[in-house]
Amino acid sequence: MEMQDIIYSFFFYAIAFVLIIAALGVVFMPRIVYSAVSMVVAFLCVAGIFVLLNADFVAVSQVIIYGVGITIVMIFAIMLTATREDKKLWLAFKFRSLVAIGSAGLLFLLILAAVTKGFTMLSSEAGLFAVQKPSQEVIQRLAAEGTTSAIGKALLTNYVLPFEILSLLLLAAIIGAIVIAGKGKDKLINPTTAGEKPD
Amino acid sequence: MSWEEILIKLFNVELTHYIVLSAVLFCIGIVGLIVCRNVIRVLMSIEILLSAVNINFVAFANYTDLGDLKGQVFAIFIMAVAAAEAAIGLAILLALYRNKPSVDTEEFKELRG
Amino acid sequence: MQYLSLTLLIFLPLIGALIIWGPWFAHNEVKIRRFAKGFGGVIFIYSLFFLAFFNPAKEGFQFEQTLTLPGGKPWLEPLGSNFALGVDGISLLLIVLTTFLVLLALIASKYSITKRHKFYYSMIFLLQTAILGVFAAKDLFLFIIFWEIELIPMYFLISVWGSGRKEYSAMKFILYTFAGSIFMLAAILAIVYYNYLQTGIFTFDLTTYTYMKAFAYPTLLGILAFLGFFIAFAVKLPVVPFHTWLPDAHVDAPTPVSMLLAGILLKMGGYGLIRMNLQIMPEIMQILAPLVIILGVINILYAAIVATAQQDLKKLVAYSSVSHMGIVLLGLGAMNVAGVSGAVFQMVAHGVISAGLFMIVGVIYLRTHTRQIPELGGLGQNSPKIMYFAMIIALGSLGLPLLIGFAAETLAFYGAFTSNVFSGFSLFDVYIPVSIQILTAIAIIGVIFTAVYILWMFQRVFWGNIFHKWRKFHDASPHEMVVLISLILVIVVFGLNPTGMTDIFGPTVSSLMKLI
Amino acid sequence: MEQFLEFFVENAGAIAALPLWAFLIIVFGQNLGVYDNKKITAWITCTSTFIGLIWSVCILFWTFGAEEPFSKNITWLSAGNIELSAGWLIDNLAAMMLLVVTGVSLLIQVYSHGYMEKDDGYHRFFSYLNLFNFSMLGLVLSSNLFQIYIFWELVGVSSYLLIGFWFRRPSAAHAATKAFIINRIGDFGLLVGIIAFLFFSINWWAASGNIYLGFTSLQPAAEYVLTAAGPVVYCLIALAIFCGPIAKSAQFPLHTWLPDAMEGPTPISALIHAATMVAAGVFLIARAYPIFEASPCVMTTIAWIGAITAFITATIAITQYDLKKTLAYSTCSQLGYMVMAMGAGAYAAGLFHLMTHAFFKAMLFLCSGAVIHGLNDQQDMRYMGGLRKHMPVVAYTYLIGCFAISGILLSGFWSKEEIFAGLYGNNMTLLTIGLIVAFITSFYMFRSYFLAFENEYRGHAHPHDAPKVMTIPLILLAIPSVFIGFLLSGKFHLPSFDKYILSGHEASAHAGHHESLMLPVVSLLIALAGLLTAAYLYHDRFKALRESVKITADNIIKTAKPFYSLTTNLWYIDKLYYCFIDNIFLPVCEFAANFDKFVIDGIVNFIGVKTRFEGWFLRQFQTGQLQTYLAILFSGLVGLTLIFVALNLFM
Repeated sequence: MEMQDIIYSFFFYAIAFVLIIAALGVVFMPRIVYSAVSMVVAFLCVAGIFVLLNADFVAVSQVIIYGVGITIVMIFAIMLTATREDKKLWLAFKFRSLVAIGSAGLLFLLILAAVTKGFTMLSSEAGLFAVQKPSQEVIQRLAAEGTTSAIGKALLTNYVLPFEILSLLLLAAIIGAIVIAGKGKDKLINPTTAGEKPD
Repeated sequence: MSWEEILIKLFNVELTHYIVLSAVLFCIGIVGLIVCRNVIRVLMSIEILLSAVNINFVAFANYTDLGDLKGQVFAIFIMAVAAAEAAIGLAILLALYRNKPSVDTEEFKELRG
Repeated sequence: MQYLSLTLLIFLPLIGALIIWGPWFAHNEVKIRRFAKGFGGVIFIYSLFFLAFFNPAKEGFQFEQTLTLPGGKPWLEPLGSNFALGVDGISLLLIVLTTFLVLLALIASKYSITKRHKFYYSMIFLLQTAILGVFAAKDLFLFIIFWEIELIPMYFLISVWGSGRKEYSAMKFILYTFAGSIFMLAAILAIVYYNYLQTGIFTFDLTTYTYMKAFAYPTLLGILAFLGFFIAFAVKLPVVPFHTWLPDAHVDAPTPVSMLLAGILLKMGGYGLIRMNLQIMPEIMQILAPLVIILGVINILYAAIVATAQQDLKKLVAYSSVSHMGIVLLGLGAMNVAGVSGAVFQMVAHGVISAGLFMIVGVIYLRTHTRQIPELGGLGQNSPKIMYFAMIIALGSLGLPLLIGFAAETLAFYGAFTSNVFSGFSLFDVYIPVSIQILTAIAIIGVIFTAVYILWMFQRVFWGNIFHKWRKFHDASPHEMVVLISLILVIVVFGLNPTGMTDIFGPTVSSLMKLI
Repeated sequence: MEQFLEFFVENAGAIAALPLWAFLIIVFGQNLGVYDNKKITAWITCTSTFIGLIWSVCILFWTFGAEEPFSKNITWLSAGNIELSAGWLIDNLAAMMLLVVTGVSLLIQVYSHGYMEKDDGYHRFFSYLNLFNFSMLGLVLSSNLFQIYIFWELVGVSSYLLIGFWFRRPSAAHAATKAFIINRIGDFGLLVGIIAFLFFSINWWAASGNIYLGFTSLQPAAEYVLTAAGPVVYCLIALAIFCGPIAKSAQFPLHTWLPDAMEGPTPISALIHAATMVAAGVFLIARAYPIFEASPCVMTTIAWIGAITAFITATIAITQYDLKKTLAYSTCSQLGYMVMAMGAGAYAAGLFHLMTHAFFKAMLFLCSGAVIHGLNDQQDMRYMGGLRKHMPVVAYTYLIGCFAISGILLSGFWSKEEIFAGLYGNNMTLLTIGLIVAFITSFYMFRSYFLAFENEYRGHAHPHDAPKVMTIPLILLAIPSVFIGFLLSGKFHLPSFDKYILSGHEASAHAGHHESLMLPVVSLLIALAGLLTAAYLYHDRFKALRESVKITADNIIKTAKPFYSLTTNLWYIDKLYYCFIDNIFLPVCEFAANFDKFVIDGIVNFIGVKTRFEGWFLRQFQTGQLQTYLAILFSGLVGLTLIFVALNLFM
């Protein structure tokens, strides 16, 4: 085991630990503002994970989109709804919560079992996931150029159609958001009784 | 398996670690989605979920085809969708809030059969 | 002659519906009604031309017309279904009845329809298209399509413009009919597939199964298919255990819709019985005729007895419809020329008479806002015209000679009496000698019951002392007069001269009976 | 001359058509507002009937010289193997009936003009009257059994309309409905009988080439049916046909509508419910005589039903105080005579009595109408008395009628004597009943005469005499009532009704004539005994005698209490019917309606409710809480994954 790997794993564990704590904080913090703060932390940790995974462009995008954009949206949401009775709206102590936690635990165990046993089996025998360390050459190339240009090329060549569709989606989302959140008619009209005089 | 081997496996960070991490995040997101009573927190949980997925994509991209970066491109797409989702989510939240001044998920039961 | 296109006749009402429905048409109630009446009149006159150029002596379908897609392909090629139309004596008569009654219903709509006129008149026209399509279809698949389309406008007509438990009734009507027609679909598919197995041709063409019928169906398949058809038409006709949608639908529908419902829609059941059960599988009908006849007798008597106890005027008339349709069933079960002629005649007669009775009920309801017989009384005092119209129609309903119902009933009863399909049956190995003659004699008791409930109703509604609250009950308005006089004219003319009617459908019935 | 008469016969349908035209003219003329003069209506009606009368007379003359009946037909309805015709058949019977119907009608129409003048339904009344005339004449002219059925129902409807003429009175409305429904029961039997008869003889008709069910060839057809159907079934068929006359001629047990029918205006009671329509039953028996004749058991039934009717209704008539009801029951009783005569084979005698009865009973009813008119609608005989002084013409014509119906020398004597002669040696039990009824008839008729016209006036209204337009028809009707029996009796070299009517019926001419003086004398004595009893009990002249002997009407009532209550309660027949309707028929209908509503519709609704319940059950999982859905979805996903993994591991 080389030193490089130990440092790498140290960083990984540190970030992952903070990430999980922050994610748990999002869900279980008693106040919504704390949740928001831990969400920002979580997003930044995710960006760190991306950096560890050689994805610098994605990491930067993560910081910009999640760490700033979505966070602002959330803050807006919190402020616009301005709930005073925040404490009351913490967790739902219901049967479904138990079910959810149980199921989530089960799922986690399942995935754990799968990745520790199944995937190695699969990868060795069927070669479904040819898991390998990236070659040194590629890493060096990436270290030299970064992923930005590669992603940019990919987006505008191979993935140009999804890219354009995505732009449409974003446009639709913007317009939709305005329409939905914009001031509607004050009184809703019941279509079944519209235009009828009461008998 | 001896302790050493386990330690070596733990410190030799591979795809498995990332998948486990994303699984943990995913489970937390799901739990948050179901357990939280505040709509905003539910929205946040969704973001956590999406992040978990993103980690998965990027990890696979890193360990299977770093040359091609498909996973990273996909992660970009997902981010864009997440941004759209967040915007729409906020809009719906506000529209809901206008009809019923509450962010309590227990209060929204209009679809009750 | 070449201008007489059945396709045009069928889709003319649809065109009318589109014209009225479209945003280009004025929202003015009066204009809509005037246009609808005019258009209905045009359709009626156009259908009369068919009657004029119809050659009763010719066997099989006339005015045949097959519509194809550009390139000469059938409209539903993969199914082997053609858009083929054609009429014979029976269906032509019912087509003219339809156009006539729709016209009268449009005229009668003036007072009973007070909202959403555009929608209403276009729905009536859509209904007309569907019914005309059913009567004119020469293709089984086309038949069932029109059969189902008819439900849609009827649902709206009852549920939007009705009264009382209108949604319930409309839903009951549509579900009941729909449940019935599923069996018909199964039966149609069964016989089509059997034909395919036998001849290798996959076709829905009606003539293949009727006039050019090449083989008899195996008994079990035949009986199942027969019952499939029968259940569908029994719901529509209606036959007694399946009749309960009818009083509800009639009571809650507005007057013109009740007229159409009783006048035409029930005839679709009778027409189906003739066209499908009798014409496609006479050999099975021969086996199951006792069932048909016994159900007919039950229909006549049971419905008459139930009608006697009704307090609601419209319900009484509705049950009288059930009772009268029993005569159709009896005549069809007889399976001879007289019986089937009687059944066809009765369909037309009942179409006119029940429309008249519902019109009368509507006229009374419009003025008093009640249909409960005990709350009425002495109405003849202020409105002799309504009373006399009601009397003629009521007497027609109870089968008075020289009115239209009499010839029909007599033919049906005579046909049943002289039928040889049924001379007793064995039950648990015991032979029960209940011949069709005895059953017919029992069925004729129905004429007494009919007189009882009709006259008793008439006495309670129109005779005796008028209640103080109906003192301002005013006599028939011109619109109502037009409707009632037209109906009475038909009742009297064909009552005096039934040959005029039998000449149209008689040869068709004879040629139909030759197949047996 | 021959050709001249031929014209009338060939166009005999015009007799029936004329009143129809009159009906249409009055209906449209009134409703379209063409005229409003009552006289025009009266003139139209009377002229059409008068032309009909002349026409009938011509037809009568034609029949004197005719060898064969005349018949003319068109096809009315044909389908399959039947072909039903309509047309007219002129023979002696038809000619006789035409004359009676048109003659009595004309006089009654003239009378009605006076009687109904004050009524605001005047035009309506005359239009109904014309409708009735059309139907009745159509019935008389009918050439076949089926056509007779058509007009049979039409006269029923006219009668219905006329009984319900004052429909604002609940009792009149009720009586009209009752009359129609009871007649419908008879019609039901008639229709079944006709259809069954046609069913068995259809091949014969087709082979013979005659019009189906034509009266002229009914006899061979009946024989054919007898052999084809066997005696028992044939008997049933004939009895079914006889149901028609039972209802129409008000025979036991369906006679109860006739007394109620007196709710109609009195001219109607005279025309329809005494002279013509109720006699249609007897006419039908005469027309379909070959059918009945072929089966002795049916003939016996007919005779006995007639006898029972005659007796029961005569006893009821004794205790009636309503003048019109007395006459109504006497009509039933006399119709019973006719039917009895028919059943006993005295065909001609029955028809002879029909004719004489038509005249004197119409007259009696018109007299009662004049009395009621004169007393401002008082019908109860207890409030009459001494009216002879106030309305002499009415009183004397009524007296003539009483003599006639009782069989004391006037027309009724001759026809009744013929009936007795026909019964004599044929069936002595029936003869005895006939004679007893003759006594009762004489008694109650004179009782009504003495109560109404003799003694002191007991009422409160001021009696006034009838106008001329009413008395002249009375006088004109009195003439045949007096003479026609004697003139057509065939005695003393006078023309014989029997020979005339039997000329086409060789087979039925067997009804032997008992040429002895004993029977007429006995019947005359019996009738006189009835007269004297009535006079003794009800005339004031015998008051002293009554009181000294202490046998008065009241005493007799006290002694014969059970019998008295039996007759005042109309032998409980009506009560039985109402009891049946109230306690059995209507509850059954109610039950059926409830059965329909709750059981049949209940099953339908149950299916709907069941489906709804299932939907409701599934709906409970739809809480509307999205997070619950998510929990279910997620746990389901995990569960499924577990299952698949487990399956993969263990399989």
